[in-house]
Amino acid sequence: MLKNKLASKDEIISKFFDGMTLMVGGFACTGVPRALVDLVLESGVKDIKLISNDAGDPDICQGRLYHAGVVAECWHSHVGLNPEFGELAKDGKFTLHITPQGTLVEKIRCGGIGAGGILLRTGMNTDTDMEKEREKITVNGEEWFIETPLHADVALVRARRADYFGNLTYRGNMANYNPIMAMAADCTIVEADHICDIEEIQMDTVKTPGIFVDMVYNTQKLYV
Amino acid sequence: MLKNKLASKDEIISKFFDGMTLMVGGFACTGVPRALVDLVLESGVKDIKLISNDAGDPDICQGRLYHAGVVAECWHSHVGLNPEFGELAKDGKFTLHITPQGTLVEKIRCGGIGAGGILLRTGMNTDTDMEKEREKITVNGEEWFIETPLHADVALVRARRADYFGNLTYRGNMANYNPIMAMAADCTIVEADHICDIEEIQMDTVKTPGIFVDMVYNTQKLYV
Amino acid sequence: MEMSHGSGQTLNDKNAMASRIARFFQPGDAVNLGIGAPLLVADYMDPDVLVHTENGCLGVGKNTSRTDPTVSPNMSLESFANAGGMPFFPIPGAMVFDHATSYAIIRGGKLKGTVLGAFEVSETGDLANWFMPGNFAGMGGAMDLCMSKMVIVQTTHCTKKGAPKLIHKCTLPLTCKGLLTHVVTERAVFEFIDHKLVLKEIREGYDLDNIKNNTEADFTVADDLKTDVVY
Amino acid sequence: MEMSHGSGQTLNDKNAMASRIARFFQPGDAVNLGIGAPLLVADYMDPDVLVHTENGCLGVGKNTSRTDPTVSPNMSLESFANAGGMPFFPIPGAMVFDHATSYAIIRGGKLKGTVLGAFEVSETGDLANWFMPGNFAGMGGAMDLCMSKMVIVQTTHCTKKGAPKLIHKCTLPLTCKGLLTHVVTERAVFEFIDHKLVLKEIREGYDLDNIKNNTEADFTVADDLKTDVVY
Repeated sequence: MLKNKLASKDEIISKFFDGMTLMVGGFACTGVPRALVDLVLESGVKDIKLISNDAGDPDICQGRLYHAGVVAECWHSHVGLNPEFGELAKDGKFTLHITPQGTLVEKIRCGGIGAGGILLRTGMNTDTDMEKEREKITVNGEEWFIETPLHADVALVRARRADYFGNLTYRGNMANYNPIMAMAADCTIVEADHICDIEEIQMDTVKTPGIFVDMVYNTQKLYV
Repeated sequence: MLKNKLASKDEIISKFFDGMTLMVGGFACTGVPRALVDLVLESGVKDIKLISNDAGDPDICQGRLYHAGVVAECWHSHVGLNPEFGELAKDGKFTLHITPQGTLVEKIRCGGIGAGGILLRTGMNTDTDMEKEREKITVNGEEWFIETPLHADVALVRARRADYFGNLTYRGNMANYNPIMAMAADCTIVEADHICDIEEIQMDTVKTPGIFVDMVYNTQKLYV
Repeated sequence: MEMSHGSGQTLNDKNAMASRIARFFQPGDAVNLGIGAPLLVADYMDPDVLVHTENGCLGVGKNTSRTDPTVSPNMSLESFANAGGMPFFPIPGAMVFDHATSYAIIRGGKLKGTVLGAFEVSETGDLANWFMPGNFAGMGGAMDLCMSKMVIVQTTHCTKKGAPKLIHKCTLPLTCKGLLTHVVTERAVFEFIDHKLVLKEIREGYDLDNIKNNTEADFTVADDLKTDVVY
Repeated sequence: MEMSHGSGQTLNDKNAMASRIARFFQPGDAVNLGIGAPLLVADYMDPDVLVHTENGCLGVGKNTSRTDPTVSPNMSLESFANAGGMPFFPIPGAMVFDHATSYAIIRGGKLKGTVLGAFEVSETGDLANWFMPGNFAGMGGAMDLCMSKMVIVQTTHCTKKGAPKLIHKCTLPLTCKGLLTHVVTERAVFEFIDHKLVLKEIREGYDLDNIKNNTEADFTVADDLKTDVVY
């Protein structure tokens, strides 16, 4: 019998703590684990280090964390969706590490696969802050950035389907960061549109193996 | 209309050339594109730089390339399956780069994703040839190997199902290196157990997007 | 400015640029179109050019809307939305994938081209398009997309105040250094050849003097310059 | 040597070691078992321990064979074969994945343990198990697997010629440097604590003198040493 990882609201909230590094999957309003973001807000934890593609819609996505004033540091590729972000940033409410999108996802992957970093050249010679913050190395005559890993205490992941063990599938382009973040946290918590029994998801179609998942938010009555 | 990439034996053989770097998917006898290996042998090309998990069964897999004497240089994690390999190696028939398995697959991935390398510590402090051949770097106080990319002229990939555009699925553990190698070559050629129309493979279940595939070996009559 | 189009239609400048850029691509090419005006290129391309959206789809089809009664009420729209948040229908055989794979496609060189907007373009092929004082959004995927084979800027020739956008040297933070291959404005088409700006086409209704007077960047004129080009 | 087993069965040494090692793991743990004798551990583990095979499956179930009439003739067997090439049935809910993901599981710390064979084990937790003159196979995944939380060596206490396998310093090329956590032989169980070898258990039929006389490596005896342990 595979472990039943269905977890209640209170069990999930018990995993959150002040100062935690939190990954939130999704891209703009697509594939964001909105109900899990609700639980972070409900928990009242603060000083969150937030890693997500963007600063989020302020009404329905992880942008709500900014609105609540609980973010202390953040890694994003884009912050233009959230009209509050600029004002809060000006007030020095948090430290922003703006990161090119393809670089951000590889930094997260490094955190998941136990790598010490990856060599990329996105942003090379732009003389931007992004470039200045990075060490460079020359390998085989070419110059590369050393992109260091990002790892989280907790990752919030949105899936289309999850079995109770945490085998996951996605739909369309709601996968985005979710399968990568699922690998890169001490505690990966999943919100799924459909929750099902094992073997209901044909094994060859699974995108995130359940070994990476710690909890599945039990939002539906599961008949097993 | 997506491009029809079904290719004949002769079209595939025309992509092979002396001295080419060749990736062959599979692990031992699982998931090896055996019919495509046949075509390499039939083509008569030589001085191949071979990248594959192992040196292959000498009768049915890429081990046949050693038997034919057409390998000049190779990257493998394991060579114990091929009883001829040791003898040929002793005779200096080729140069072997023995590489830990998890490192080999990440080197190939770097070749596919346009990275300059990845930092891993597999094999650290073993004082083996594997270690001596590598540059090290200290990042955040920890020592890592700089694992450089592997990229191929031609990758031979085995899939369970392919549509005519090259969207691929795998079955069980025959995927292994195949989805990673599919990304890492100038010309990726697929051998599939089943060839089908587009949309017969539900999009969310595809593991290798067809954009990475150049040719699908037309071994079946396809009714489109 | 509205110009007469080959088909007898008139196109406003945005659509005209999109129409010209569309002709760079052949059936089977994979192309990423930036948020905003570059998305219009899709309306003019051969339908067999594959459109990539960096948030996980290659094979973006017709746009739809959240109120289209022919699609399901919400979930399928959340599952298929482009980088600008616009819902779309995937084409038959469309590919969907996670972000790591999406950027493997980009950095791995599988895109024939990318079309981006610009605040500033330098004469050596630098682009600034993600940071302006008071307009800080982040680079998103733009720095990565500049590693495509063809990096095409689609921009008005001048700012709203009439200042040239093609200048000697960018003053804003860069998106890329020397990676641009083409610039298409509502007046002209330029190509970067060995990091030097070359004027290749002048659109009908404009002449070389107009281009010279509105371009700060140094450029040379191609031997095979085409004039009176219909976008 | 055959010893009496708790259940009344007798186990040969290979099976006895497998039986003892199996007790390190709890239901829900994920474990990689090396090719050869370590695969026997699966026969003794709680059935809810998940078995990982590095070539792409977590949830390896019963072994089968290519001539088993209850399975299809060839393809399904090629689709499910462990790292030693032995066909198997996946358990319900089993996970299959590509090689990059498989090693993400390994290096990412998701395995509770790995069980490996040995040519030599050093007193500081080094392992040599992949290269011997005249027996060159390559390290395969062994160097990666040594990054698991528990790295357990399963080995006969001595070579066939009677020489100790637990020695001061390995003479063969290493698989890992100081990453071993446990050694289980047919005679004893050792644990590495702060890179020092500690004797934790002596199997029934053996005594401390036997262990001392057959172990070159320096080791200390645990305060809570268990003797007469039934494997």
